[in-house]
Amino acid sequence: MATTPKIVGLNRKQVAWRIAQEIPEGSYVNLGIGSPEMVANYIPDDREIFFHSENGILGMGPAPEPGQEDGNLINAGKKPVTLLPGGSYFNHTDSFAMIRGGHIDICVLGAYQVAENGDLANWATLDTTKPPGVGGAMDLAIGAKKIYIMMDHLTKDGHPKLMRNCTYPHTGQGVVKTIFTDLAVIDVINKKFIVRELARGLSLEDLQSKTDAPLSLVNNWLTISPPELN
Amino acid sequence: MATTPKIVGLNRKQVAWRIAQEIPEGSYVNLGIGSPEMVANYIPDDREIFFHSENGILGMGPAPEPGQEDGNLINAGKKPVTLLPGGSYFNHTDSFAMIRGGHIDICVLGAYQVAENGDLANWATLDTTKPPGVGGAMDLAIGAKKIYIMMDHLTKDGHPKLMRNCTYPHTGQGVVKTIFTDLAVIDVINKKFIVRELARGLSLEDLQSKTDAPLSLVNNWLTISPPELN
Amino acid sequence: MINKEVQNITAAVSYIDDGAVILSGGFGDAGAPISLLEALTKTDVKNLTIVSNNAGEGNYGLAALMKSGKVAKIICSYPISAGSIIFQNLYNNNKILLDVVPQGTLSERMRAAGAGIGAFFTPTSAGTKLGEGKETRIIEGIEHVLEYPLKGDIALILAKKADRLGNIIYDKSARNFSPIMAMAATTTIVQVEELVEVGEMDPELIITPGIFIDYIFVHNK
Amino acid sequence: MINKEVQNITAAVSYIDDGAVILSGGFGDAGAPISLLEALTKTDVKNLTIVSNNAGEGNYGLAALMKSGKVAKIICSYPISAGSIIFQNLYNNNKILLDVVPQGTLSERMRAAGAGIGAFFTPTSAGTKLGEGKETRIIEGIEHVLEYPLKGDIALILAKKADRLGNIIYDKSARNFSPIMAMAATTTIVQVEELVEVGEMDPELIITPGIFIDYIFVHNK
Repeated sequence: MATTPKIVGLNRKQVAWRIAQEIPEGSYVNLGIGSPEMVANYIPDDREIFFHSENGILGMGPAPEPGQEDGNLINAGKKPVTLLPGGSYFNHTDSFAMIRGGHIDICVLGAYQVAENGDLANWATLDTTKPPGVGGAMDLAIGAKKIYIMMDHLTKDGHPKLMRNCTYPHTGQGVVKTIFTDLAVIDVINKKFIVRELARGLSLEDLQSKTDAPLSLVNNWLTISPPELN
Repeated sequence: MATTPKIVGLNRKQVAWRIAQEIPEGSYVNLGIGSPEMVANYIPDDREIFFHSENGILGMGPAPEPGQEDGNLINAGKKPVTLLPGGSYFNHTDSFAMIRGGHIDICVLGAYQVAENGDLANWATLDTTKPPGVGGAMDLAIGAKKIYIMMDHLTKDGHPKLMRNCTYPHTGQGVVKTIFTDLAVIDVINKKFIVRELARGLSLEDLQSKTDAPLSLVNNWLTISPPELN
Repeated sequence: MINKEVQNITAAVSYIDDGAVILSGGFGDAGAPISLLEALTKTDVKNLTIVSNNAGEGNYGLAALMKSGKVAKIICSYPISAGSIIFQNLYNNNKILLDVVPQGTLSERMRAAGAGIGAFFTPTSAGTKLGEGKETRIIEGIEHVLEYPLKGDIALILAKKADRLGNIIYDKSARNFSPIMAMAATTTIVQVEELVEVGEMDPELIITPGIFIDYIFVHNK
Repeated sequence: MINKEVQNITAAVSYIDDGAVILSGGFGDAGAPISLLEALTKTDVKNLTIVSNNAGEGNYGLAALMKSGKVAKIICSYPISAGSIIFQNLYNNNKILLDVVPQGTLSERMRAAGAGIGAFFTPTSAGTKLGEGKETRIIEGIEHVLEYPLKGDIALILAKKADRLGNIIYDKSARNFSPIMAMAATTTIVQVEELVEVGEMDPELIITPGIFIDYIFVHNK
């Protein structure tokens, strides 16, 4: 029998699903490279959402059918994508004007760490033997109206990622709005972590034991109830 | 018999002709509102020149045939123009990026006064009863690679316009390269007026008597020999 | 389904409040949202600040709005066109405030607002009356002045075609300030000649993507 | 008659000198001027600085140029793509200098160079390692860093079509940095798939006007 140590947690697809539910119709959304890209798969069919890619696309669609890939139509992760009707192309400077100028409603990013004051660390580790690389992370962090974080609650080694202070290099200061993990949905409000949803069967005490910074639970907290997704 | 007081001078069309001869093939040129617009009429037929208009046109052509005017295709003076094959449209910010960024080879402007250090006064008089208005003059003055001035040598009242110091408000500092008047062609070199061409029959002494700042004449100076243009 | 079209011009201008800073498109008449400006004239809003290249001409559009007494201040580059009689009368009678900004700086300040740039150094106006009182700095041997973003509450612009998502294209030199104003305002209202189906415009040709457009008023409906 | 087309690729890269700062277009492979970069590999120039979003992949294009030892420094936002093996080997052996700049700042610094902006304040990187040592200022309550223009001696870019005047259009997201690099370099060399007649391109669709283009190399001739 295959085992998974987190018996109550959401899998990666379920976290993506949960984030997708949070995105209102008409939003202009940037999805960070990697797991955040999965959010696009779970937008409810009746919602019109516009995906932005920092390399100059608005109205980005899903991956093309095999054989239909176009090397000139790629996303920020350099993977082939499509353009939906009503989509458009523009240059990189205009694309980052959209980002820095506060025109992107929501950006979903991965993170190494988030601090209770909203500081984000997602671009560099403490390993200085490798060359650094930041891409568009710092621009997205300070530019989008709302920064949503999609991440595991703990590191693979079992260390907390929701911190009193980030020990990894900052991407941006005080920028995170909400964190979606396999265990909870947590808002950053007035420099505090406020839990508003918990995975089924999880107590705040359980969650606190996996979190470096203090947590508060809202009175009307909910249980996350994702569909089965495998 | 009609009389003209300046018997040796060039008329306005001849000054425009003289400036046109100074513009090499392939140049990107902005012509200021008013008399400088006439320069376009005298570009030699075998020279390909690209006219820029600050309201977002490159490759501007002459006025349309009567009845062919299009209110959405106008020059900086808000007069109907045409677009030549190979021309293009762009927004105002991109247009001024071309100007401020030093991409325009030559800009021909009118002037109230030019000082021997190259200071230009062409946007405001000393009359403070009227509202001020600058348009694109200051951007053009500091942005174009070469600023050519097209003006009468004297004011209508007979006062000099080539000055030791401008008494009118500055448009830009040290920006003028060459002045083309009805009487002479004068370069600004190392903060001095250096005459390189004179109207037929005019002496440097004659010209100096109509000029506030000191003039020098180059050894190999020429007589301006425009065609008859009426 | 997203649909940014408003049903009539009264609705289009209903988003404008007292004291609003309005970025008004156009270079002279080319690109000026005449109908929107005139509809605004018929509302009760007051104390507006207008940002536009010119100060209106004749008795229509921006000039009509100024004549209605709703404009407290205008920020522009060139208010002294021969036809700007209404503005000039108001100015001479101290009925309107004027802030003259060089055309490229006007445009760049709006771009900075739209692009999230906090301030920028430009050589334009350094050493002139229009640069007086501004912070200056010598960069690469050239004097620059520090300029700040010019943000609008509302942009009123004119375009040729839109789709319901707010993607728009312009006609020839009527493009001028509009793409930048659309970026620089919190709310952008566009007056267009024609509404087309989504996907009908070439994605390479869309000049202002829908992200910058909030409401569409189709004029010739 | 103006004709910016060069007759062969050797001529195209002959304008590049030792020590040149080269703005190299593309985001990954999309928009990368692979042939121009490889032609440059065969010349004798040395001590180049490359400005590009990435640091090359595999053994071709920018990676090949770096492998040839001609690149002393790279200024980029993301040199750690999985395929950037050649760069990473050079970096680990201290054979190349690296300056990492946030992607939006990289692009905006080139735009500033092209647009004659002396410097600008941006919130990007404020309070981070990449903002360390930079002049900062609080504007509207937000910390900004001061960034300076990034100008190129040469831009090498890829496009879809050009005419002899240098008007160019791009293909889809391969547009990315190229229009900005064309503005920001003293000399811009474009590699295109197709040369078309003057007037064949829709003037509303021309993305980079010929004013920013110096030499055209038609690749599939």
